[in-house]
Amino acid sequence: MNEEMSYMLEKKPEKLFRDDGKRLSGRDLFELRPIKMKVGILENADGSAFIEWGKNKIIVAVYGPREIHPKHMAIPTQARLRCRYNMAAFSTSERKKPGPDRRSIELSKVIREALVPALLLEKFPKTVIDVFIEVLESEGGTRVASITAASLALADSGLPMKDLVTAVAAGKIDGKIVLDLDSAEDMYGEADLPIAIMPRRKEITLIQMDGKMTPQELRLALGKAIEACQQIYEMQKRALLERYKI
Amino acid sequence: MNEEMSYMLEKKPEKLFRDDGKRLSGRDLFELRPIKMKVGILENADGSAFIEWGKNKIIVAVYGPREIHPKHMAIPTQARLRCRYNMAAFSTSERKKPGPDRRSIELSKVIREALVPALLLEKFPKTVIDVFIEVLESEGGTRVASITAASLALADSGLPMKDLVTAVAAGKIDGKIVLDLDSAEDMYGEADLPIAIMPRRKEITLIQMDGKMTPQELRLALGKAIEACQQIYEMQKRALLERYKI
Amino acid sequence: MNEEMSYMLEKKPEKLFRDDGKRLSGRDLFELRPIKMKVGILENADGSAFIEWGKNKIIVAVYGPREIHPKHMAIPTQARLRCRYNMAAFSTSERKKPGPDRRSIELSKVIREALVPALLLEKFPKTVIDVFIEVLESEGGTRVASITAASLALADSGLPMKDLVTAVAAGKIDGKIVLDLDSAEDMYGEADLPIAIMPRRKEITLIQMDGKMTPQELRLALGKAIEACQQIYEMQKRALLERYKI
Amino acid sequence: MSGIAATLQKVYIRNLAEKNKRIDGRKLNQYRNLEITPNFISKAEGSAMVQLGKTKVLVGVKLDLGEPFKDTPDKGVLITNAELVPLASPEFEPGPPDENSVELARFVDRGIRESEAINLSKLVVKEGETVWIVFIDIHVLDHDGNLIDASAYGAITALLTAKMPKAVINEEKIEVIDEWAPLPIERVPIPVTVGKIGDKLLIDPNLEEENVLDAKICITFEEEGNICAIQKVMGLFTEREIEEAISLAEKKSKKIREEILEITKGGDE
Amino acid sequence: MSGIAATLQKVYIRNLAEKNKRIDGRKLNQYRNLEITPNFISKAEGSAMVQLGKTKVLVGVKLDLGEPFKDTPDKGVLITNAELVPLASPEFEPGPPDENSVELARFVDRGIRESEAINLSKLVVKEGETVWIVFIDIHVLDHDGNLIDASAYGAITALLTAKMPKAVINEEKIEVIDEWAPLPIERVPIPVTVGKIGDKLLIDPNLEEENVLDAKICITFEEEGNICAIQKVMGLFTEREIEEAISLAEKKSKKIREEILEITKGGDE
Amino acid sequence: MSGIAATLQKVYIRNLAEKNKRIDGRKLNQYRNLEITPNFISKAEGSAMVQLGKTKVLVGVKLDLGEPFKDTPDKGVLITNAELVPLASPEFEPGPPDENSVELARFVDRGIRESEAINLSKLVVKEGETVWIVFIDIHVLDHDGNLIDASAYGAITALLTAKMPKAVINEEKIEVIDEWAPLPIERVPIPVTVGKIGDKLLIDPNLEEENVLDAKICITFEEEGNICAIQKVMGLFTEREIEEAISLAEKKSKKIREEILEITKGGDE
Repeated sequence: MNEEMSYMLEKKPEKLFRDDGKRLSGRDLFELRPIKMKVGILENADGSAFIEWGKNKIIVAVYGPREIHPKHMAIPTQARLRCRYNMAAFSTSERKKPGPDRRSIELSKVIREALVPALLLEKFPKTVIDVFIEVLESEGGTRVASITAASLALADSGLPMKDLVTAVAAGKIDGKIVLDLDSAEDMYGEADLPIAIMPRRKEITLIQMDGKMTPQELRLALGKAIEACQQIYEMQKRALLERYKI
Repeated sequence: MNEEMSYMLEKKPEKLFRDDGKRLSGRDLFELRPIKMKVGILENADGSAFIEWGKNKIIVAVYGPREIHPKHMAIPTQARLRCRYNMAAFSTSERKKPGPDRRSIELSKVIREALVPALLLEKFPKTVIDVFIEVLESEGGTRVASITAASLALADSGLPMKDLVTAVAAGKIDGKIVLDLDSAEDMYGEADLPIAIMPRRKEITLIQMDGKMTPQELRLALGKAIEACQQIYEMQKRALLERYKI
Repeated sequence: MNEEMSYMLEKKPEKLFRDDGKRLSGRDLFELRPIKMKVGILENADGSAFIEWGKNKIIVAVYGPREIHPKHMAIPTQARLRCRYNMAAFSTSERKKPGPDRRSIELSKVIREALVPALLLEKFPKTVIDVFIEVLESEGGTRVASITAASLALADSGLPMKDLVTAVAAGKIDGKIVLDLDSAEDMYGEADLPIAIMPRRKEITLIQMDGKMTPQELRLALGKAIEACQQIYEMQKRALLERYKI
Repeated sequence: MSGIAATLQKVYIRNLAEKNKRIDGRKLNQYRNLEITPNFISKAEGSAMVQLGKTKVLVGVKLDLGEPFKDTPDKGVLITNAELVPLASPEFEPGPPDENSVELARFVDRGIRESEAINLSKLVVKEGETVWIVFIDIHVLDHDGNLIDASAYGAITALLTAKMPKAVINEEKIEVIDEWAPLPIERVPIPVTVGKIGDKLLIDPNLEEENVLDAKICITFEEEGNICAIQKVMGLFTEREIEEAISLAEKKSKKIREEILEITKGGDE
Repeated sequence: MSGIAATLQKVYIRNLAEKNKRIDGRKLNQYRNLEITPNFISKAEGSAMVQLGKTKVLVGVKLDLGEPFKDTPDKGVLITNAELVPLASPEFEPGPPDENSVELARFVDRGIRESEAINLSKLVVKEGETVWIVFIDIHVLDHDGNLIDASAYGAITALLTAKMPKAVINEEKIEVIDEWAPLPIERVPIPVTVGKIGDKLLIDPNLEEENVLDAKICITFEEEGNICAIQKVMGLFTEREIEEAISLAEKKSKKIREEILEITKGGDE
Repeated sequence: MSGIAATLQKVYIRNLAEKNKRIDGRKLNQYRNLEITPNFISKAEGSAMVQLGKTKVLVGVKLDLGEPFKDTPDKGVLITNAELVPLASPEFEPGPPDENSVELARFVDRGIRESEAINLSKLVVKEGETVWIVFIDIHVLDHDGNLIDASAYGAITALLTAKMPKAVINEEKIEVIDEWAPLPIERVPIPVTVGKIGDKLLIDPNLEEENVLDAKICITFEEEGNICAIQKVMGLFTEREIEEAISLAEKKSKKIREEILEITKGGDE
């Protein structure tokens, strides 16, 4: 319970904005942290990607479609998508005990649910597609960074996709809607709203919220997040091109 | 170890009988707590029953005969009967950590062994019949209440049975043989003797004892318990009729 | 971590040699503890052996070749050898919690790797051969005693073998190379070098080291250990003969 | 049900939805019959048996003294757990909580936590050392769809009707005395689950509907009109559909809050 | 053995029973050869190797200082554990204790606990804070039937021969000093297992017999003639059969208690 | 790869070895390209990303305050753990550490522990009560053979570049203050893995070679020339081969130690 909290024990800042109206990190309301993506960085995996998003460092591998064990897990009409979100022991301020906890079990599910709509699972009946996510360093927003990288790894693996999936968090801190919360903003802010879309048709494949927002604030936050996704989508496409450029 | 004890930390009473010779609950030596039974209370299960026995509240579901996984668990000549006795976290004075402990593993086995003789398992080779017991509230005597309810759920599921199984505990408190111990009597009494029978032929399918009894006391206690089972058997039959009455 | 250490909390002796140059146990540098072996001591197992080596008491059972579950564990071209090194709760100074720990997982693997070269696993494709090792009492050197007994149990089971496997530990205490360290020598000495060989061709199937040795010391220790193995090999052969003597 | 029968039913339910109809005769924005029985378990400090149509969930609240989290020494602790016991559905298996029960527990927990439904500051016995731990245990008994809403209604009802004993510090020792007060509950977060079939949204899907949904989302409101938790559980939504779902959920959450307050008020008398 | 061979053996054993005979030539009320070697393990405070026919069980008793249970601050703690290690039988699998080993451990534990064999009040070092914990660990080595009796005889022998060091409080610190005394064992509970084939009762079934038994019950007696534990392990009995089993067990338990007291007396000299 | 293709490759690699050649063109005593990036993870007190050919391993060092072991009250604690996460190879499966990851972690740990690389005596904050615990976590990212060497190089690099905050005792309370110093690293243990194919020894086998090795051994040297850890991982060796392997490993370990010291020196500036 409250596992996220225990990762960060720094003191609560008095406020989350500076006198010049910028956020403590110097960012504007809707400014993202620096993002770097690299596709195809692993030898063994069928597809892979690495993302640096602020201080978040996440690596994703895709294996499959491949045979599933035990066999009764196979779905006759489509591939099973499995997702495993895992944090390295050294990825957090306090060492994280290895192995799944309740938070990572939930995140594995919501990430899978965010990716499923982009895939044509019915093309590979009875098989499994595994998405392995390793969070090497975390600093707020690992789930959206994971989804963004995972969709690159899926594309890199050559699986047919309806679109990439692109994700970002909006949120509310000191009463204002902002984008892309870092750890402190996530912890001491009022609300966190991670979303993922398939940018081409702006379909929302992830939306979660915790905190407090009025429906009006939510509408604004959602709109801003969808806009930002377009920007991240461009980076994703560039990263894919980079991979196949000679 | 001593798991039962840790559920109840009230102080030991000076004696377990009142001055008028009645038990602390006001009951006579061989008087049972109030018992209510209801058959067929769940939608999904193939058979179900709910029992209130004193403050004990127990719900039982039966699923099967159905396919068994993994397949090598199948018995070629008969159905496998599986039993799972589980206590809800809120069923005890101190919150019980979810999941099986040594006590519930043993009880699952003895309850299964108490039910097996009533079933015609050889009629359903290679299948499994699952009996799931959820103790929602406990106050002494959950195993006998569970067996009594489980045999109703089995009957409700339509499985052919040689007879119902009916159970009650006898015991010894402050030197006297009594029936149907409550928590305090179980804890501070000298002996507990849960038994189950198939009432038609008075065959004993459960007998356990802890505490101290002479063989003579045991004979008396056993006889009284078998008598009481006839009374409970009538309630079981009424509960079954109730279920199918229009 | 450091699990071995926690088994023994006696105080560190000032030195590990007496004034007369003998070890604290009265042994000479290359003198082994008393060793007794008995083959075929279990009814159910296909092969079994019991070894007393100093105060170490170890019993080994072999089952197989037999069917493997789950079936996808089967190797098409050979038998799978499984090894389980397990310490009884009462085998150590402080009670050992039952179940595998990291040390026993590693030992199970190194013991298996020490035995594999002696077996003709390709003769029994798709099956499993199980070697179960129960350490009933431990006092330094359980892995070499286990290997020595396990190869007897394998032979007793009638499996074709290239040779027996014979094991002993060399080590370094107070600067001197010795053989067959007991607990105190293992704990307070400078190095421990367990080895196993197939004596006929002097092939080394186990070599591990922890501590500090120069390459020259290692050469001496290894040579002495190989010599000692010849002596133990003779005991093994006698124990096997004893088994089949009328 | 599987194979052709399942496919036929899927088609049937989808066709009904197109005509704004549902398999059990409800309107798209209609909840199933909701019955809540508080104080079902006398050994629990709070409890509620919830029947939502044929879905049955029992929730218990237990209190225990324990240590606060290091980073919140001035607050009590809330722990929410859900057991999808195999009694409740042929699909549930014994074993440690799987992703569905973890998601269920965590989403119910978030609604209560983020709305600050429990004033955790009032659960401190000795700052930094001893606080009350509130355990919410969700025990699903019969699964006919929409477990999240049923569980959340059970949880808030159990909290609203729970009794807390007094803990006093007596010569450095903590004693629990036999004086009981309600838990400090300050808000009543109410989730409403919205399903999507084709381009239709419907609330409170039953199990047959859940099996054919294109998407599902849960939205939790508190009384001031704030959203305090959202979880898209499966599928995809357009921005417009999200807004529509929010507005559907907002209306319904008010009615259900009223029902629960009515029930729990009654329970106090 | 399986299939037809098993069926034939079953018929054979049942036919023998009808004629009051057994597959290994014993009478119905005859125990197998029982050999008990105390002090088998020098690292354990107490231990016993038990051979009952071809069944072999090793039991060790270890002592450790620890906290008492909250509800019994004035008593030491008894913990009994059984390992059915896969070395002992092709039927046993590695892993955490299954229902058979749990039942075995708990039944042996109950006999010792309910007879008050160990005077737990004498195991207190500092009331409410530090007591001796007695661990009884049952390690089954070869399974040829009747593990419960063999284990219980090993446990009580190990207890009777165990040595306990002295623990003293020295300036608020607890020190264990090198003075040894026997454990405070005040009673010798002895279980006897009775099997039923058709309408015949027999004691100490071996594994071949266990595989064809119609029912099995274990009854533990203490010296004063009290029964202190019963466990019907499988099958069903009539009331008359229970009484017959009790009287069979009572007689045999006395003889075995004598044997064990003889052995452990010898061990002290 | 399996079946005939695997067999053909096996033959091919073995034939090459006979001619002192290797599948990737290396000489028998030649290491693959080694790149080490220290301080890869800013949240860890120390870290190193290691690329050994195509093998990638990330190692992090974290520090925490805790209790010393009872038998070493005057020493800090070292805990080494390895995760063979399924991202790194189609052969790895999720779940608790298996024998390969346990062997990996324990062998890396032994090299560091036995060489006394960390002066654990300098990690004591309050003797017998509070010491620094050094966690070395090995996270394998891409498995192309020789995980032990890559992991060990990552571990020692992470230790050499790790920063330790100061812990002071202030009125009986322990405070961690924002003054950082290097960990007290006093030796640089370097393992070298030697494989055997037929009668040829080669170092740093890649995955294709590992799959056809007849035997494999890892030998760890410290700078004074002492061997501080050996592990035969599989197969068998003659006495002469062991000696040859030691001499191969000794030479190579010196060169690698120089490389690592060069890298970590650079990192400090």
